[in-house]
Amino acid sequence: MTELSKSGAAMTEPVKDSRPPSAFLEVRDLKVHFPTDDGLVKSVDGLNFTLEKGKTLGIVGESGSGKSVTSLGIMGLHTAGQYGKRKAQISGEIWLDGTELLSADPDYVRKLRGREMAMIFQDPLSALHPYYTIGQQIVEAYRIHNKVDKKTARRRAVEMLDRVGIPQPDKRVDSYPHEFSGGMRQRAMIAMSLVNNPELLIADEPTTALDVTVQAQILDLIRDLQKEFGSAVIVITHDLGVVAELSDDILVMYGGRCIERGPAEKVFYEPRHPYTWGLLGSMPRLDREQTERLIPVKGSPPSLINIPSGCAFNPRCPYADVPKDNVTRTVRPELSEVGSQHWAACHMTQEQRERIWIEEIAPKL
Amino acid sequence: MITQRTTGRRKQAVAAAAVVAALLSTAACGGGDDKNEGGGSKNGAAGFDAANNKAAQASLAKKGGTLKFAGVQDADSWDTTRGYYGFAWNFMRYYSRTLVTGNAEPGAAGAKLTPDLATSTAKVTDDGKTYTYTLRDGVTWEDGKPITSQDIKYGIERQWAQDVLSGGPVYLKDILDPKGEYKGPYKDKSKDKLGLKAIETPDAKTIIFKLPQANSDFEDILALASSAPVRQDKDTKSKYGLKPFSSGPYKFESYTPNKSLVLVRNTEWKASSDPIRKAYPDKITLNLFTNANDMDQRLINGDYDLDINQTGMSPQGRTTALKKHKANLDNPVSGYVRYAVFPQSVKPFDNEHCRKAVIYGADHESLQTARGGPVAGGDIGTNMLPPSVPGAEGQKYDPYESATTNKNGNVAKAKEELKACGKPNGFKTTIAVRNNKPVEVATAESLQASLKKVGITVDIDQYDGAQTSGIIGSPANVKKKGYGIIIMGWGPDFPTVQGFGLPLWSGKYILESGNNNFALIDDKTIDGLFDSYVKELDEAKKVELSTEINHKVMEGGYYLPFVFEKFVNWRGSNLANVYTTDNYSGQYDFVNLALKK
Amino acid sequence: MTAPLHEPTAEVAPSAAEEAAIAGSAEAKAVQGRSLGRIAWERLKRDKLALTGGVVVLVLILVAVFAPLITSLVGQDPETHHENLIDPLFSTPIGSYGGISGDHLLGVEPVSGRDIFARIVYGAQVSLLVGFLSALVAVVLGTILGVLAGYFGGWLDALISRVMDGLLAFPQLLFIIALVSVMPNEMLGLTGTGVRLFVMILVIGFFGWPYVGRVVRGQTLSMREREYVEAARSLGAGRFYILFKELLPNLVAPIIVYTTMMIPTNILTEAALSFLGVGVKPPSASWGQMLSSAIDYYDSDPMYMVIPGVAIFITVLSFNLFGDGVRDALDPKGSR
Amino acid sequence: MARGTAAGPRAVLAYLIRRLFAAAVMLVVIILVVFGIFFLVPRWAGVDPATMFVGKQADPAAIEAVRQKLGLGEPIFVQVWEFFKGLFVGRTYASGGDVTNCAAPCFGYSFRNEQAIWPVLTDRFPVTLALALGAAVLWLIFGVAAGVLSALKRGSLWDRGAMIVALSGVSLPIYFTGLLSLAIFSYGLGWLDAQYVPFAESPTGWFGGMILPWVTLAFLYAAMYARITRATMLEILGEDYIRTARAKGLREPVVIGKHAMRSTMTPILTMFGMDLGALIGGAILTETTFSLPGLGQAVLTAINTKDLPIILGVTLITSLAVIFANLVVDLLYAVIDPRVRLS
Repeated sequence: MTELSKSGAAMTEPVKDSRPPSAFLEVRDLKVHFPTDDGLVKSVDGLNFTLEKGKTLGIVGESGSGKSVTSLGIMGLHTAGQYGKRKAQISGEIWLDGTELLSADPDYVRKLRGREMAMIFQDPLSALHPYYTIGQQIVEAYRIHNKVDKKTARRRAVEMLDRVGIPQPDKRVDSYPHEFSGGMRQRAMIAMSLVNNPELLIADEPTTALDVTVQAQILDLIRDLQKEFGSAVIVITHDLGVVAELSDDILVMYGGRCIERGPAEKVFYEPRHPYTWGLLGSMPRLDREQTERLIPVKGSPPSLINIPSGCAFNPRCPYADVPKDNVTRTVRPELSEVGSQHWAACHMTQEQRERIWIEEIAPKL
Repeated sequence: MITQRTTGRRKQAVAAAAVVAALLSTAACGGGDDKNEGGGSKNGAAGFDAANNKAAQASLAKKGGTLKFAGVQDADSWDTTRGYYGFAWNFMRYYSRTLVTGNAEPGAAGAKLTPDLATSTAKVTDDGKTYTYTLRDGVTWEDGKPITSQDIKYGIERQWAQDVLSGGPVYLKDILDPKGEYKGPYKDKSKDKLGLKAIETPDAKTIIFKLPQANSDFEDILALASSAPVRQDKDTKSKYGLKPFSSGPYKFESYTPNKSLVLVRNTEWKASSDPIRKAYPDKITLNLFTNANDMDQRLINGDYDLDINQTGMSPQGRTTALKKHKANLDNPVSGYVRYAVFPQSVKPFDNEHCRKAVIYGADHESLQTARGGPVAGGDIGTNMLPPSVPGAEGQKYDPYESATTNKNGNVAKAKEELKACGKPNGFKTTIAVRNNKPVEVATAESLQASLKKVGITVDIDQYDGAQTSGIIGSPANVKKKGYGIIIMGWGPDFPTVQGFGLPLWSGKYILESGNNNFALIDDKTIDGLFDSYVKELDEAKKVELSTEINHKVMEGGYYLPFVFEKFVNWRGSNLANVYTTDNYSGQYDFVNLALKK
Repeated sequence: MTAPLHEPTAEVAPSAAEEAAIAGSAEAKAVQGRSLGRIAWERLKRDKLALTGGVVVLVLILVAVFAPLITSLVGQDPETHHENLIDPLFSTPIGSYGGISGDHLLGVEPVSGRDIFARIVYGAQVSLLVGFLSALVAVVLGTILGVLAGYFGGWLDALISRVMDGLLAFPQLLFIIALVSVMPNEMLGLTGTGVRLFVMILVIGFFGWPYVGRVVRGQTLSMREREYVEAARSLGAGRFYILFKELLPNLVAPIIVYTTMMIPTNILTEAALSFLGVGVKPPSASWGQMLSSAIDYYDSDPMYMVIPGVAIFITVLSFNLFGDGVRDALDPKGSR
Repeated sequence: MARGTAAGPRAVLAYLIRRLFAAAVMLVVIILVVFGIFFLVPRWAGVDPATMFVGKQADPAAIEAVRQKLGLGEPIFVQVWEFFKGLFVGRTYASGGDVTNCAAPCFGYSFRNEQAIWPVLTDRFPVTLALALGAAVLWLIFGVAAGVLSALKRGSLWDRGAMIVALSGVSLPIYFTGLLSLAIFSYGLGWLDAQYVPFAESPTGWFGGMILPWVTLAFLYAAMYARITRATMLEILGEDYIRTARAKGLREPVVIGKHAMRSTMTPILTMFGMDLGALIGGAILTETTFSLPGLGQAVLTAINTKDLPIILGVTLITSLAVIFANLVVDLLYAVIDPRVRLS
């Protein structure tokens, strides 16, 4: 079970707690802001969560909600290789296995990358270097962190390819990415990220670029591998179906913040935020005949430069006028506990939400 | 004979004259490295105009060394039959000899003929129709074989093969075979290929020319390089110019067109057989440049001795040289007249008054400036006979007062002439100018600007300068295009009124293509004067006739002369025995140039 | 050689590193309401260098259009000779810096004494006329042929593509010089400079169209595959309707970018041709021609060389700055 | 982008043959165009092309001889065919008892200079080649280095400075920079000789004379390459696979030097090949400005004197160089980029 931070209120107020946490991964009040010509883009604006080894956290949200930025933040990729341009402003704490990463030596973080923490990207075609063979790329990933000769590394690469289910791995190891099918490419990508047995695996939209049939295979693979390696996994997706398959816990992001989180079954079956309802509503579900379509989330994601005042979701929320005194448009709602290990940030009362869920939303799903 | 330096410049622009005078008088102050210009120090340059019509530092000449020519323009051909550029003729004296040739002496004396291959100048019969020469002993080809009268005849016969050997002068062809009966040596059916009847070679030492009609300039024509001998077994026809077979003191070692030429001593040549050539240097090189500024810079640096083209330095080099190396410069008259000519076929230039309106309307001083000013351009041209031609009067003859009263144009007179022409409000016409001659374009622009003031509007048409003969050389084309004003220049092939003016002013020389009588002058009086001239054997009378022809041409208002051209030529500090010669229109006489001891 | 137009434009625009792209895409989505034109304008407004370039370009256009007025204001014209200002010995202007004075703001030409300021002003006409019109020729040809190739495909595409490849492999400058040098002086009712301008515009434009054609073809090809064109087609819209209503608006951005990038190149080509002596004819003024005749006076009258050289430089630089700005502003990735 | 295995030897051969065929077609078209320009356009303008080839006194016999020698009376296709034959078997020009042989490869014969064109080309080619190669080395090194540095220090003073210099570089006409550099370094300060000296004559003199042309030419291209390298590098740095490389824990120098550079250099090399090819065919403006006796200058002189055979010869050589460069670039591309299939 994922252990979440103690109090909901602590989530939004920066708390400098320099004590190493007990959790394997703990993110405290993470803020990632990008200065641009048009203004400051607040991609992530105060995020907290923890993750234990062997567990899977699903981060869900629309594009632009800050989920990818969060994962890149953990990997330390906002600071690596940024040349001359206006730098991302990152604050907060990221504790991995007892070490705070944001204040750590960048070179130390670099050494963690690929070994302690690895990442699977959305589009394996563009994420793999087109000019190098799959084998070369896996060998490279292995040899950064292991002092072995090329032969050994190559054996390891073949072994990994075999493990992720690529047929004839000893031959395919010399193929170029473009010579692979989409699913095979993603398997190769996974093989590459797992080549050093990382303890934290971040999968950023691992199946979005793939065919539906292949998606399932890849998800199965990730789940199997997680069991095998015992890693902590973060799955980032806009697709609730994916997290439903994989996650122990779910964190829903909107406008750079967490608006609801909790154990997977809670978020799925007792969601307490209108945005989560919208997400659920727009999710195609194979387990039931869909007779009525729930109104999906209308409108477009909020500008991260001018985040709407009050509840960031208010312009799109059908229930924005349920709470009194226009509070949704003036006061930003904080996360509050709505059940065991279950938090949500909404101005509506617990009862209002429960009633709307049961009466209006659930039946249509 | 006229010495051009004493004439003219009487009432020139005060400012201009002052500058020039200052330059001339302070020549000795120029150039830090030129310590002693006047006399002829060993290392120094001889001084401004030191070689103009006089020999500079002749006593310093040494035998040996490499004489280095630079140039931007290669010869049209080094084949004696095909070359037509003056500098090429000048240079050909290194490797070709003729029966007679110009004296190797400065100035006007250089234009006097002296025997070369022949033992003496011609024995001419009284009717002026038979010329007989005897060849010297010991004259040889570069392989040591003697030069024979047959070789000379063959060399001359080559002029008839215009289909193969185009480009050179064809006076002899016209004089010796006016009916065009002979077809040239390459189509000659006779065994020895010497089928031309007008030349007889009774033996290897004697050559007799039999003219159908007398021509008083005949010997001048025989002095042209195109009358040089060519040996039949060495005639490579159209490729002869790549390696001519030498009869002079130097022979071709290597030649790459538009790039370089090297002459080395012809060891078979005997100084005793040659009264003209001193053959000072051991080796003569020519390097061709594409950028005149580069070349001038190299001349100034001393990397080369002189410019083979002898057409004056480019503005940049000229300015540098005038400011810093005056003692290395000469300012000779080139023998060219630069002018505008009015084709009578183009209206309203059929009317004399309209022609004169242009002459009066033109700003002569502006035209002179466009040509480069009084020093680099020349004195304002007042008539059509270049100063080096016997009978010329220079600026003394100024029928339109171009160098005096009207030097900045006379609008009133021009309007008067326009009225007389029936065009009181002016007219429109086109100036044709070669596109590859920036100075000519500049004069066209100047003319355009000054004619605007009298109501004559002109367009400037820059035609392809590489196609002169096809464009302005075709009267039909000139008429079609409406070229009322053509800008050109002309220098004498040989310094007589015939050698200069016949192709320009004679009605017989109006050709369908390759025409040079652009004005289409077909005047019985002028033709009659030319006829008298060629028959006249008395030198003094010839001079008189020359003057008269010039006057007639000027009175017709066919021409607007711009300048009696002058150049600013570079004389390398290493050169000794340098002098200009009228034989080659004010160029340095190449043949006896030497390096300093 | 002139600078070939292998500037990568929209497709290889400088893009930021990943997170800004993510942020940008979010922003782009957030501001979808605004039109591309307005976004581009907003961006352009912030780009000081590009704006400066744009202002200079505007000034140059005004100068060219009002050349007669401007020169008459300073009391000069480009064709009047002032031999009295020329040193007869050296043919160079009297006075320092090429005869710069109150009357002659940029001095006078050697030999003729014509006013350089007036000639520079009139020279702007030639440069801009050739620059713009030849770009127009290239854009019109390139757009038509590019759309035809991309939209209809098949043998037409193959043919047009081969022609484009071929033209790009042609030794262009050589051909332009050769062609201009043999052109007659009179044709189609034009004479002299008119003919030269006409030929230069046509020929420079003709060699420029493949650059536009390639981009337009690619855009058309990809857009043809997009759903909305398919949708429009299924709704029974005629082919021409599809072509003009759907494709062309989407081609506007790359065409604008290419046009702004092509104009300075064309101006350089015109100057080079005039420099080599196959440009406009005297007495018409052209910067390249002035530069070419200035070679003879580089030492005695260096201003004569510097002035037209700087004129070309400023003009081309301004167009380039402005073009870069326009390209960045229209860059769909929206990151600068 | 086709999926499939990298080119096998057979595929390469087939590709080569196809490309060579296309090149031949291209050359034929170019020859036709040149013939058209110099024979049809003047005729249209009312000028007899034969008169272009004769000198001061245009004797009708001389004009006729030129017409015969050049075969100007023949239909243009016959002329083109004769020209082609000459390329492979040599050619003989005959008129009026004068016979001129032009050995294969006969690129024509200049009757103005009485020279076969091929020796002119082979004589001029080394100069142009030296100019192009020397400048190419300079601009590739400096242009790419400046571009990469600018990309890595994006927005910095260096970046802004370098890009302003680069933009100025592409905005300056090469003959202007050439003239300025000549005026300053050669004529003014006297540091460098402005004159071309053949290598055989004096290697140091040759080198000294080439420095200014090299630097001037390289400056223009370095400016172009810096801009393009910077843009490409920035684009590549935004690629997902660069992020992947970092995510692996690679050191930044390796990320840039290996992963980013490899991708950046691919389009740069393509361009490089084309530019080099075009320059080898004759850098007209540079050669004119610096009076280098290369192909470009030869052709400009020939254009001014209407010496068609030289124009034709140089144009052909130029086109050949460009086409060959294209071919090499395409083949190289296939080697560098495994995604490219030769088709």
